[in-house]
Amino acid sequence: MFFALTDEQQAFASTVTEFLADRFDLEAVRGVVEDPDGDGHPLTLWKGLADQGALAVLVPEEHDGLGLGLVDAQVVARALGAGVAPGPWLATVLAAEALRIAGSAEQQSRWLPALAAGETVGTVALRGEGGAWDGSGITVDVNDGRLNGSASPVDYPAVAGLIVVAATDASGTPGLYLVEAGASGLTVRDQHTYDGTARVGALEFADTPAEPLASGDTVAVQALLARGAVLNAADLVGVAREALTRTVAYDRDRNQFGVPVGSFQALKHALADLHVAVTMAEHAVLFAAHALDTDDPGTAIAVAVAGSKASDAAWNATGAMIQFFGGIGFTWEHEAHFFYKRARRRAPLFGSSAEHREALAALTF
Amino acid sequence: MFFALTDEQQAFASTVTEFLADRFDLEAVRGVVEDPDGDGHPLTLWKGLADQGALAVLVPEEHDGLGLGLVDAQVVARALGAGVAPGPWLATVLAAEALRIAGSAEQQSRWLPALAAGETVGTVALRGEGGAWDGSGITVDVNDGRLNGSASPVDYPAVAGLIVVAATDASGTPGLYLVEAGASGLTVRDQHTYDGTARVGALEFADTPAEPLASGDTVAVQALLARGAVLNAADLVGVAREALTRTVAYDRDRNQFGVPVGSFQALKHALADLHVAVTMAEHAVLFAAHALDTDDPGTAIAVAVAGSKASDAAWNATGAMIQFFGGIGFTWEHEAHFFYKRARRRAPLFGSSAEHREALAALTF
Amino acid sequence: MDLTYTAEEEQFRQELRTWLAENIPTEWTRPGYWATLSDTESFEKRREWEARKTAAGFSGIQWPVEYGGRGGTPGMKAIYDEETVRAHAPQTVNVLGLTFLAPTIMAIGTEEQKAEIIGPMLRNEVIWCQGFSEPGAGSDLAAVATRGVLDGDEYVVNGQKIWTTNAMHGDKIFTIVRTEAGSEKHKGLSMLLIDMNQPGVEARPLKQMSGASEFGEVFFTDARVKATDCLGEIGQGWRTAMLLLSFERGASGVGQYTEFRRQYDDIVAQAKRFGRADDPVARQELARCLVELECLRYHAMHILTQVEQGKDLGSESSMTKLQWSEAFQDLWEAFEHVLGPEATLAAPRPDVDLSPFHAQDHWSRSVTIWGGSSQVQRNIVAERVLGLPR
Amino acid sequence: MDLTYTAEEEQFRQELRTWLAENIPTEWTRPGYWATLSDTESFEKRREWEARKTAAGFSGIQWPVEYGGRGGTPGMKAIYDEETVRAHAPQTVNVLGLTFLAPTIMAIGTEEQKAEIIGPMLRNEVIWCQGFSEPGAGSDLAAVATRGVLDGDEYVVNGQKIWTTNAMHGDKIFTIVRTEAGSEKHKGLSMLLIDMNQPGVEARPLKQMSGASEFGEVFFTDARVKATDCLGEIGQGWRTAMLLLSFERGASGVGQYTEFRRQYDDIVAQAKRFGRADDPVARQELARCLVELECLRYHAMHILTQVEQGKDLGSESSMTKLQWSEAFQDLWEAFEHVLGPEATLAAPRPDVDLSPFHAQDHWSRSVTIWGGSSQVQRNIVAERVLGLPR
Repeated sequence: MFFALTDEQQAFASTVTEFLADRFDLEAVRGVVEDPDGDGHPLTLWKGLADQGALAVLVPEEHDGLGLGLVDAQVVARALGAGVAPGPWLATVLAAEALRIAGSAEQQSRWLPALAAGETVGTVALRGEGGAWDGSGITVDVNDGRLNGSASPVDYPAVAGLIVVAATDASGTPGLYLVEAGASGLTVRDQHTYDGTARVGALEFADTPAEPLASGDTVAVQALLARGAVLNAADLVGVAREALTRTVAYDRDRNQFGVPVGSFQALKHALADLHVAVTMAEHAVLFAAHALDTDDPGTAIAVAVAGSKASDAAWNATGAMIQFFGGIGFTWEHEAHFFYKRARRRAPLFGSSAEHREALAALTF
Repeated sequence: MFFALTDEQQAFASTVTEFLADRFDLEAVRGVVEDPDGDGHPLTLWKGLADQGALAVLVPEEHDGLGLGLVDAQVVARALGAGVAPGPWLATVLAAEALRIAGSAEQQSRWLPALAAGETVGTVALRGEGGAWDGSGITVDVNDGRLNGSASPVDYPAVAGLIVVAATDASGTPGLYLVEAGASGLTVRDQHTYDGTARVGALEFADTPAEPLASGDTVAVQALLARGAVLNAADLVGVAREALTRTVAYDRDRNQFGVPVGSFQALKHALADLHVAVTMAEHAVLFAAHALDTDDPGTAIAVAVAGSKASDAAWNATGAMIQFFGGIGFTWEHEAHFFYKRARRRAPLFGSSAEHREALAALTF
Repeated sequence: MDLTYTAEEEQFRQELRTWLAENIPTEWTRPGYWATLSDTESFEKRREWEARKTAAGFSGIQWPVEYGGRGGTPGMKAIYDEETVRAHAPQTVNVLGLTFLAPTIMAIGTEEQKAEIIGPMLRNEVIWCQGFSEPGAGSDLAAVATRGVLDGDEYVVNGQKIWTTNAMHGDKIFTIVRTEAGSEKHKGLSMLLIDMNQPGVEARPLKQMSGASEFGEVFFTDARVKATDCLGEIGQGWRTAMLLLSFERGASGVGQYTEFRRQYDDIVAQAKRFGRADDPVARQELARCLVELECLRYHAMHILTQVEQGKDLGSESSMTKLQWSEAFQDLWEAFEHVLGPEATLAAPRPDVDLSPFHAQDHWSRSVTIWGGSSQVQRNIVAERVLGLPR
Repeated sequence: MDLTYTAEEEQFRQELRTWLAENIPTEWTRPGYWATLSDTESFEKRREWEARKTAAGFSGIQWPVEYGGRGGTPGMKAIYDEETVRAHAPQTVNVLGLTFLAPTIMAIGTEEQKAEIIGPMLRNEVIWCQGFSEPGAGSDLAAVATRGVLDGDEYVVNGQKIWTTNAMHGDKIFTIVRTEAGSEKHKGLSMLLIDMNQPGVEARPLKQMSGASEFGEVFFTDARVKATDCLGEIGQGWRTAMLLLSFERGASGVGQYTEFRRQYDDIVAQAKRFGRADDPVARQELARCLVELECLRYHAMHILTQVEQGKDLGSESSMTKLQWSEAFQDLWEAFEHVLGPEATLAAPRPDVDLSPFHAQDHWSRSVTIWGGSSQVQRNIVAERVLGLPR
């Protein structure tokens, strides 16, 4: 029984965390947040992540990747969440996962090395406006290799060279298709998220040419959604842990009424409950990542538990962060709102907490 | 603007409360709780309530009643809840309300004076097993003046001389019917509620003769359900307030770690939140009762708000009572479980908190 | 129970409603209208509006006529709150002065203060700020460090205030200052009425997480104020502050309910627009908010009854604050939960602008902090209402 | 990550599973079976079962062989916990002795104590109770008032203990007693091992809100105990108690999960039976419980890993307690919410008996109180794990 990160995985986590602290700290994040019309994709950060193998982590070794698993990938996602780092890391990793899972050898050779090296930014478009994250919410149709319809929200569409699109064919079966940036009939519209650490847009397809992924069938769509849910949950867990740690540190020192705020029992109990919740969410993400890596029969339950628990934990920890910083945490100059807004934007992605719970009921009733 | 009880209403409340304290205190309640095979209908209590007009409150003066409104009736219900008093008060009052709302002059003359005087115990059977409390959950059919089907749970069926039954006719329209105790084909089965302050059973009808209430149509069914919801909410509010008051009093005095338990901030904040919630529930019950009395256009919203808020407040206050009495509140010898079990039994009656919320969405969406 | 207003009060409602219908530009009723204006434009429009309203006799509803008020009843004030929200009238720019300072001056001000301060405030000729919180004194007001040193017949004031509403537009500020050197906690404080239009006073906007700046910071650097420009006695600032805060009567609950209920309806409309209104879980969450908003409305009627009967509300205002602030924040949590990913986008569709929703959403995080945090209010309810030991 | 057990551990699972299949009567697997027995019948059956299990080598899984244990790994203990729950084996009657007293004796007991106490406990020949809580010392153990006065080579003990599991069946009781007259708080306490079968000790059942009596009260009236029947040194009872409580390792989480997950399935089955399983709100509430139960399972694997690596769990057990007790209580809240009126009836239908559900339901209220209330656990997490100031 070894339910923990290996020494190598811990070292990987430290590397990414230290890189962010040294080269892309909260001041750098602020630069991206305060430039909402910029592309939100700082190249120093991107190149650094590529250098560390953070983009290659899941790519097979024969395509210049590290050939590691989701347990390793969630290490990166947590570090990026803790650092509220901007950029299309998750989008690119998921595009590569789509190719790894469902692409032909030729498709993989063409795209995976570039994605692993950070030379190409990828993204995924798996859902339409107001839709569910289970394949039923797709609003793109495919006919004769042409896509029509729309997808929203899509991470970083403006900088993506490759877009993996979920589309429904004439028989109603969802599948995965590749669209290249600049394809005809493809329109990208900025949707202006309030989370300044991301850039999000809607895609419109009008007879846009697309290449099917070799085995991009329903199973592949579900597999991609599950991986998105777990890595997004890992980001949220990183956000939650860092928000909690900063709040605890602040309240340990800040005095009101002649004593540290953190000595008030009501705060202590709220923070204790959050610590338990965040710890459980960390466990859940780790387990779900491992379940996907090992094709555990309980994977679907594990993914839903992780998705639900992580988004609730991040939601609550970042709300508490603002409340328990007491005033200062509500200012623009303070970093609390980076964490708060990131948590709220990401919480519903790849399935809200409630959607995951409904999935759990369906799986266990 | 006068959102409060009148002096007369306050005096009425005091009378009932003092009567319970003097003549039917918690030791008397314990006697009923510890005799689960008894009928749960102590006559000293019943006669005392009748003497005070507590059974006559809503009955028109021409039928020997007090001719008052639901604001007055909720005064009684709250006092009975606060005293965790057993007996078929609510059941009898609702049976009388059915007659007042929908009975013919003859039906009213025959039954209302006896119900108002406590000579006849009444009850209502408005829902079948697992059903909703909106008329759709009725599982009794009526054909040619004969009832078939079942109703559950029904308060105090074993001591009721008159049962008002909601049944659906061949056209699918719900209506109200009178069944007398001992009618042919009527079977009463004790369902053994864990709330020792009540007796509850299921009714089976097999070609049971029944007399329709003159205008016992769908509107009357809804009106009766609304009155049940508000008076049940009033009982719950009484339970909640008393549970909170007793908990506060105990924690003010009880020492642990050398200080009163009530000086710990985590407890203080939990009790403060409960105080706000119970106060709001009291407001909501008062408003809903008044809305029904005055036929306010917002009555449906008011009833649902009161039903939802009161059952949540009672649920939470009685759970907290056990936790914050710390051990002793978990014993049989202590009274906390009277409040706790009564709150949980009554919370879902006439619509659970969630059912009331769904009704609110339907009313405001 | 009698939830009606008097005939006189209803007559007032009709007059006010008619006047509002004739005087509120249609564009003001457009969601997010005020956010399209610059801060200065918004301020000037609101100041002008306030002057017109005062001229028409619809300001100071409950104030005595001698102070330029209407001499109305608490019921009229509730009607005023309700109707102005309903008509989309903007909130007054002089809110803190009118709500807190004016009644305190009427109660304990000198005759000069009454004559000089109240009229211009009512007509919005002088905008008043409140200078209570400091970076090191948020929930704990007694930790005030801004100090005033007597120099002849003036105090020289140095220090910093924060969370000052309308700081950039203020003309004067009522300020808690430590005027007794070396004094501690509640002692040695004074409530000084300081002119902000002097070199020693600098106001800076405080940008919030929403990007807006409802609040500001005020810096005093050898600012000067006459020793007679003190409300209450010198050294009795804590007592003055407590009296002043007691005018937070919670009687504006009727107006708050009207505003929040409209926001609920707006959120429901968005839920419908994005196909989320049939989701049973979303319906539960929104209905849960409605329950609390309706309770706020009942509570407002209860408070109004207490006020009409001349009863002392005491610590009940802590309950009012908890109810409205938590309900309001929960409503915006529900907005996010119900709309899902679309909630986080300013332009989920080309034809939809959710920026005004985001502004409310982010603002909702502040209301459980300022004006006594929820934690402070729970302490008050537990200790002063329930009598639990300190 | 490697969530598998070793081949040796899996071999143990097979052996145990086979033995359990052959030795558990079918009737034991019927829901509510144990509630149909009288307290004495239940106790005798469980004592007999325990003796058989010990004889077959399935007791003291992790204990050294020299103490009659199996000398197994933490993984085997987890497997034991899981398989016994799965097979509907009853909980041991000697739970407090085996969990807490035995490892403490192995750690600091005298050779005589090791020889005399451990074997008979393992074979259930001697049933041990725990005497910690008192009416005036619940969460605050240091407030113990039971006193022991030295008389020759014996202590004469007077006082009262409460919340004693199996009080009516106990042979001996490990008890915190104030042996130093006039001492206060943590000082002057001793852990005395008192024979319950003597005139000076009276046990009374303590009826709970469920009607059952898992707990009892123990009264000492001039009870006598040899001064050498003290665990740890005289006067060092607090230290002994803290060591003893540290053996609450949380490693039984795997078994707890197995049990609670079965309860979840049972509740789901009832929800289906009463037509409530398609209700989206009910589904949300039950699934919310499942999330916490699954997290408990992951947490158990994390704890097991820590134990296998020989790491000090320290205050982590407070987190474990919070997670399992709150999740368990929430599960039974969900039972009530989901089943609605039917949840409150022992016989909603003639063919349905919900009494066993009510027993669990009401029992669930106690788990956040005993063994350190949730409030105490949150203090510990806040202060010792997060480092927040006292």
